[in-house]
Amino acid sequence: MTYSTDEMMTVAAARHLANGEVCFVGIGLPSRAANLARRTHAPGLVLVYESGTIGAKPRSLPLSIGDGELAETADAVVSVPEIFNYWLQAGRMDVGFLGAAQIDRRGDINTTVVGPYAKPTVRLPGAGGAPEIATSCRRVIVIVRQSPRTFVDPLAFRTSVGDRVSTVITDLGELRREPGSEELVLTCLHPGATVEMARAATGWTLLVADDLGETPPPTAVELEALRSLRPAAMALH
Amino acid sequence: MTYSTDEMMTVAAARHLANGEVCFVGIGLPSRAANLARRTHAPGLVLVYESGTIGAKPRSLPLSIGDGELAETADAVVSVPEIFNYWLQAGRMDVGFLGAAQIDRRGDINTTVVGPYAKPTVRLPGAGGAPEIATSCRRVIVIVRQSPRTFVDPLAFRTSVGDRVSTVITDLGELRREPGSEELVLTCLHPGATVEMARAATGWTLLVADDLGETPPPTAVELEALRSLRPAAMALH
Amino acid sequence: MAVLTSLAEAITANVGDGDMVALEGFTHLIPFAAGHEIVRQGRQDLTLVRMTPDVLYDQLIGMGVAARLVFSWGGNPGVGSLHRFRDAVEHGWPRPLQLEEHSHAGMANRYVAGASGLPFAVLRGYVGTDLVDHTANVAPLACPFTGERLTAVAALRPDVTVIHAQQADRAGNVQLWGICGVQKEAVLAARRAVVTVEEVVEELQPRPGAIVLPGWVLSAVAEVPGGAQPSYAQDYSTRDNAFYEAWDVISRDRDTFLGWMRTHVLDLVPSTT
Amino acid sequence: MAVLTSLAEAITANVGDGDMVALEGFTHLIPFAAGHEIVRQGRQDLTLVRMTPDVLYDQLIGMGVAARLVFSWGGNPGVGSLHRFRDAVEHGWPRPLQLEEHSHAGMANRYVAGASGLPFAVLRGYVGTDLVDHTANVAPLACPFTGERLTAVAALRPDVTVIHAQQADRAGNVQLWGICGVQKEAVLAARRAVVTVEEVVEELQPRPGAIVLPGWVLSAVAEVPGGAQPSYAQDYSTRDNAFYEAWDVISRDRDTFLGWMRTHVLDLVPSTT
Repeated sequence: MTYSTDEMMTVAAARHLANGEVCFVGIGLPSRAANLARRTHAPGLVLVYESGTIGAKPRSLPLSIGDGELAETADAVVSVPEIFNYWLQAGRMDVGFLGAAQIDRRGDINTTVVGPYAKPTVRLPGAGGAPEIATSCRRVIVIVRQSPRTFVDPLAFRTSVGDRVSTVITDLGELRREPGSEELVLTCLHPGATVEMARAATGWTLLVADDLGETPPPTAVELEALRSLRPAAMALH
Repeated sequence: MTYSTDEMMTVAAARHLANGEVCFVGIGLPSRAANLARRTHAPGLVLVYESGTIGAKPRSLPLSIGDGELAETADAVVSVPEIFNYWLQAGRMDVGFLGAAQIDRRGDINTTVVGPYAKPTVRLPGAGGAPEIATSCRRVIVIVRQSPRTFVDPLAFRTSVGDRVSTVITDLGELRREPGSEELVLTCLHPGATVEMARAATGWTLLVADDLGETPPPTAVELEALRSLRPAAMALH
Repeated sequence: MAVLTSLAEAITANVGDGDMVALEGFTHLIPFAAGHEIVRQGRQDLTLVRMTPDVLYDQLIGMGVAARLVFSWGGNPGVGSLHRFRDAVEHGWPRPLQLEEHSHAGMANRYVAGASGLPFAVLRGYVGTDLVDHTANVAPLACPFTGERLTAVAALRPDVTVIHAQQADRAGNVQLWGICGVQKEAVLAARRAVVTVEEVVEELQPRPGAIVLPGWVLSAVAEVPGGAQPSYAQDYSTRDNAFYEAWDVISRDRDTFLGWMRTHVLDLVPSTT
Repeated sequence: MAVLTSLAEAITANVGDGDMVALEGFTHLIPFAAGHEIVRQGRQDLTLVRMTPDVLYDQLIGMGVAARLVFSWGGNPGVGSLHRFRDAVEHGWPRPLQLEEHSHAGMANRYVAGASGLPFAVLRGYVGTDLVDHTANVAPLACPFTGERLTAVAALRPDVTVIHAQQADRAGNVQLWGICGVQKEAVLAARRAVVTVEEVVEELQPRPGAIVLPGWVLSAVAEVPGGAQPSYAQDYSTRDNAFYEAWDVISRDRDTFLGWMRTHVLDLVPSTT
């Protein structure tokens, strides 16, 4: 079966979520990966969305984090202050799943501006839940397409601190932080990607692990589950 | 119609509650007076109990502040942290209604101990909601039977600050704080009570208003409404 | 005490030029109709407050009603950028927009402090981010018991909060359910509160997951069926995801945007009930 | 992750000598059966925590299981004094009881801080009262924005919180409704949580006003029908007001009390399911 680099990225991300873990999910690729995990190897994965839905079991992929589908299928729906204070800040989340506009070698994330803050060339959406997701979950996984525009150092703005980022999953491979090390290291390449491609897509001198691995390609089961996960809205098109 | 001094006290207290006001109610005499007001001249009185019931409309008098009747008839039931933070502390209550084991000339209240704190002669229940009711409601009404054991100065323990106590209603009459004055003044006597009786029942030199009034006796309507307000539990006896 | 009134009267009586105005609703129950009425009535120099300024605030910002925006995430959920928001920030069109930005946790706790009558709230957040350098409403705070360094955020006290809900009764008591976001806190934090509802009913029937706001904490309630569209009201309507995607095209170009607003907002007379 | 087990096993596994134990329930849903099992298992030197120590804590204190009590109101609601509590404080019988007392608002916020993973919470309270002189867990705190003097209260982090609820499903998700008090906060503030329920059902049906606690924040769930009596479980039982009044007589005398506890608690074998 053929597959896109985005599909490889989503499948690779899903594999990092273990059954029974509690996952705080952002919208977009993180939500897609988390829902894929729940449909394949991790049926007991608990999805928590910042809209206050705990244990959501969406039948189709939500377009927004506030879709009615999330509330209707959740074990509990709580207020937004409660989700941030009692559930995220209190340290009940095993995994946080974030996207990024820019990321640096330490895993710090920028989702605020490109260019100077007062006069940005690109105004991005801003922090949202990310700063506290980044510091409250036991580990943080970032999904982001790798390019010299996104893998930059220094960042234009530090929106979220990367200390707990354990893994960065891109369309080319995976970067991890070894215990005790500050810098992310390329540990795995997806099929077809090369170290040179990864280096060219990184705005700093990329460290590469000695035992660089290769990601197993998506299985037929994974691809089928992923493709059946079309958002309700897209299904209308 | 004959009536008891407790009935006079309850009726006098009820008359201080205006229709449409929002009243934070403690259990016992305050709850009885507030429910009497709602059954007579103040049908739109909003009763809020610290158990989290907002707009409770009990059909019989609750024995405890957590009776199911309160939840079943309330406009909203919220958590205990919410009732204290969002509703009481935020200043949404027009009237707070408190009892007291001891009260002093400034309206400060003791519900903690008689005797030394570490080795009390009588251990009372403690603060409960009273300290924050006393300082968060726009005005505070205290209902307490008058005697040298309850009207004392100094208090053994200051559980609640009396700054906002506007009126103290006893079985003998009413004390009020004149604007700008610190000390409570006897302003009204119930039928049959005298200044001498009030002075004898007060542990300090009681101030008496120049224009001392007399409380109108309970009307037949008030007495009938009050007597129909038997707690569900007592009705079983 | 809530007055049952028309949308136009509710906005006239409660939203003034220069006010700090919070229109809340977390994806669900966004008060679009009320926001449009604010545009129609020509309010100016507003400080707009909202955790997730999305398409509604893109419209208000593009129409130039806002001098300032207090927020935590400004995007079109699941679609992309807010082009009017970006144009205002990047190019000052149609007028410069001053920003005060926070994290979601910070904004939520700012509303909690406002609802609680406290001047600030405490959270474990902001530390190490560049956000702390861009607002005076964030300050470090040490725990008096452990010495741990935490963050204080100043209370939000909007002049008026506007929300949309499913139901009200004739006494102005309001019930909303489904994803309830930060609406209770935003209403209780505000000096005045306006609620549009899908329906006025004789009696509110308790619903699972519902919040009830008693009429005596509200200023005005207006029946506006569909008042959350293209957002949604659970059990009344569904989210118009196609419109959110279409907005990406409509809002890219200033003239297309203005034309759309003229046809779909300015030239409409609000329904009165 | 919640284990469905018997009451005896739930207490054995989760309540140890010397633990800080919170049994919560605000008049409604007081976990009497679980408290009695703690007595039967002979736990010692507990720090008992509860906003409203009522008849259940009078029983535990009278049996000498508690070294310390952290509370805000210790009475028999609508009836009068707690005689065993008074005897412990006034005469040290059957053992001295150390007290740490707060206001309701203070206790509620201490649980909120615990549930939020913060070391303290802020409120406007305690100022001017003698309460501040009798606990190290209250401290003045100035607002970093306005300078206003407020009060900080230290977080409560019980070793274990025990509550009673109406229903659980087989995955250990718990639903309670009616007056929900401070139970959610008490559970989320604790290191471990035990829940007794009226009934284990196949599927939880959402209820108006209900709180749902997912099984993955709980340690053990035990089916104990009537486990709140003489308190009540809304839609399952009513409050036994006559017993609360009878307790005034039973508890006045040490021997009468001990006799009652022997017959009604110690000599009973807990039901297992």
